[in-house]
Amino acid sequence: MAPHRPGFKMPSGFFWLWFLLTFVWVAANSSFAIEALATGALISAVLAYLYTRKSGAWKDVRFSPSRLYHFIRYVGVFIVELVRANINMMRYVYAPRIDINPGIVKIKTKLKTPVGRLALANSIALTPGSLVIDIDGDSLFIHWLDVKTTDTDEATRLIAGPFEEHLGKAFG
Amino acid sequence: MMSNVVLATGLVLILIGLWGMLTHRNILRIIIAFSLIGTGTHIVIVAIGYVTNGTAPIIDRALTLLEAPARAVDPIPSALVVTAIVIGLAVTAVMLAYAIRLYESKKTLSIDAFTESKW
Amino acid sequence: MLELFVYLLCGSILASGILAIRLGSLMAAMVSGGLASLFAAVCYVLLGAPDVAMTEASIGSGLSTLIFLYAIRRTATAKE
Amino acid sequence: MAEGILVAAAVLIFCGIVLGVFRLILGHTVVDRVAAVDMLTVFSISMIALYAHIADRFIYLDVALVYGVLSFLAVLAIARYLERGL
Amino acid sequence: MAELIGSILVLLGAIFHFSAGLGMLRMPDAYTRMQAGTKASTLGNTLILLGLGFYHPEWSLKLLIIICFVLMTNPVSSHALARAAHMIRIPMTRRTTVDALRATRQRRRSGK
Amino acid sequence: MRRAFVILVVVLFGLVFTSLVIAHNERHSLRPLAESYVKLIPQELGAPNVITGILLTYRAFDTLGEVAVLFMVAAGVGLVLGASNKRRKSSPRKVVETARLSSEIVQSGAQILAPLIAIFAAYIIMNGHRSAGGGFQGGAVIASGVLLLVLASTRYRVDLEFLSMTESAAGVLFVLTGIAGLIFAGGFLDNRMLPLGQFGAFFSAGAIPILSVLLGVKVGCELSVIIDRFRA
Repeated sequence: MAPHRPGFKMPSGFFWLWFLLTFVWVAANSSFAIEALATGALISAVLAYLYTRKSGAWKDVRFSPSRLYHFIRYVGVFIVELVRANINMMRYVYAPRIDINPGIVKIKTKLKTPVGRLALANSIALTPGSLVIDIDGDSLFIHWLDVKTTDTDEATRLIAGPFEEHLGKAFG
Repeated sequence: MMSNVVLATGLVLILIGLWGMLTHRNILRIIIAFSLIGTGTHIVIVAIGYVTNGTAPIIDRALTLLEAPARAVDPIPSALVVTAIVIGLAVTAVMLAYAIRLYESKKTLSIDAFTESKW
Repeated sequence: MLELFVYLLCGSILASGILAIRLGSLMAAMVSGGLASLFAAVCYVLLGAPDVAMTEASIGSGLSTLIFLYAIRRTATAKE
Repeated sequence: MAEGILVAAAVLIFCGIVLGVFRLILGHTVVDRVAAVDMLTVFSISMIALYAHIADRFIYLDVALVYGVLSFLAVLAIARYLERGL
Repeated sequence: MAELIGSILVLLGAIFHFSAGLGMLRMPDAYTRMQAGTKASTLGNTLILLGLGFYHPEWSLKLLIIICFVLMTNPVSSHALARAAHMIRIPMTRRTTVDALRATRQRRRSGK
Repeated sequence: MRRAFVILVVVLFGLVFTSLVIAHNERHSLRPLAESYVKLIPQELGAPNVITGILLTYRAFDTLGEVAVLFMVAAGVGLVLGASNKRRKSSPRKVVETARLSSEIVQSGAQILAPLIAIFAAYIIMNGHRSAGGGFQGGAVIASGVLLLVLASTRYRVDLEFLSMTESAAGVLFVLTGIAGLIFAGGFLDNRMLPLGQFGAFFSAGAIPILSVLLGVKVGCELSVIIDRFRA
């Protein structure tokens, strides 16, 4: 944590959350009228202050150009994987005989922050064919529709590999 | 035409809930049936307020002030049902609280066990 | 077209209502009852009452399920 | 042309809903039924959005938004109950 | 032109929805059903809302918010459901090859 | 015997309902009262959403009564369950202690989603007069946010004192707004004590947004209290 400085200090992650909440407000309102925007910014500031003071998940979200770049790369990779895995899933579903060999395998993750781990788990869960069943420290247990390998490192490379690199740089 | 079907659905749902309420002996199941009756009643009230080819009575770009009386559905049943749903949740909560208390006094959920207040 | 929507929804509401009465396990009955209220909410939108649909969606799906679950948990040792 | 494709899409969603209700009726375990409910809520979001387009009312999207935000809570509650965590 | 693209996207999303329902019906056990059902329907929902965004460009911000919320909430609930299913030992299909989670749990219990 | 009686009752109700369905004709135009509501509420009260207009002006006193019913239900559930909760607590709080912790994903997901649900509830409450929404819906969304936090962590404690304070303050302010309507405008809970503003703008329709906020806070607090009472 940053060294203690005298004076009033906003909790870290405050401005990022404030920005995000204001964006959600504006998008939900779908208008840029000044009084709506001002009210939204006020409410978001109060909420952002309350939530960043209490909970830890938002504390380590920081903003920098390289993080933004990696986040965009991650979104691109995610969309490609999502579509590919869904088409793969449709092949199973429409096949006359469902030919799968499911199983639960264990993989390791290097990510440390809650947001990064949540994003990794969500991306694994959203690509059909793999579903996070439990998370225990650094190991994720994954229900895999078509088990190709039971080796931990190999499975990590196959399942989490595409996302983990960019997520690690975007969320730490 | 459309609202007739929805009205019939709501009434049949009330009948289903009535049937479940009268046949089951488990208090929690009776409460589930009661909330089904509530849902059916809400559907009936909303269906009564429907006007042919109607749309929501909210004035905006798609429904101007002038054409609102011709195209909007009846707002009064909607306003009734909005409060009725919230109060329905409250009623369910009270019933469940009593169910929990009854269970703790006799360790059973069957209404056959609670005969003290019968006439 | 719209009428087809509504007929299908009515059939689904009735199916889940009957399931809520007939299913053996209390949990499954409760889930079916929640599904009936979900379809009812879609039906309200089609009938031009989005306010009602919003209330039903937020109360019927989340809060009502939760208090039923608490009641089931606190009466867990009862026999069916 | 475009409207015809939309009608075809709506019919496909109907068929999906019918299949989901079948799973609800057949479902061997509670988890199957809850998974079917989870899928059906997502279908309803799509249906409400589609109807908002057909009726050309912007405000109906608010209902879809409420569904998107709150529909997962019921599934989460049931899952927490099943794993004895409530 | 935009309308045609939008309607084709909507059709694609509807096809995904249909296959989600079919997968829900055909798959052998609860876990595979969950995978087929809830994930494919999420992509279908995304595609349908994107297609509607082509029809009404002024709606696109709100549609984007709905998409983001569904993408954020759906995997959380399906993960919790799968965890609960594994915990109360919902049976897996006979084809299942390996169950590392149960093996780890048993090893830990016997080790202690 | 029982079954025959049940079938008889259901069939009798079915006959009554069938006659209702047959007698019902779908309307092709609004009834006079509804038509005057649809015309009057946008013009005189300045609220685009007619339903919120009915709930918060013409039937606002009724709404106040319904919120009082909710308050009474929260108190009543606490009264009914209070004794058993005390008994449960005197035995060393078995249920809460043995409850399984939720997984890490659910916990961080709840932390990420809670502020988003809160801002969304604020959006629904503040837009009650011009879009579908309003106090009741927004209150339910607030309670759902509390519900998410409750689900994510078994140790999360709802601050009952804060909730009851907020709830009472909102109730008092609601009544005071009504009395202000009595003084500065035509009657109790009249929304025209504030300028109506431009039709359809964010701040418009007089006092309706204020009443909506107060109603939403009150309903949200009460539903949260009801949830917490059931938690043991």
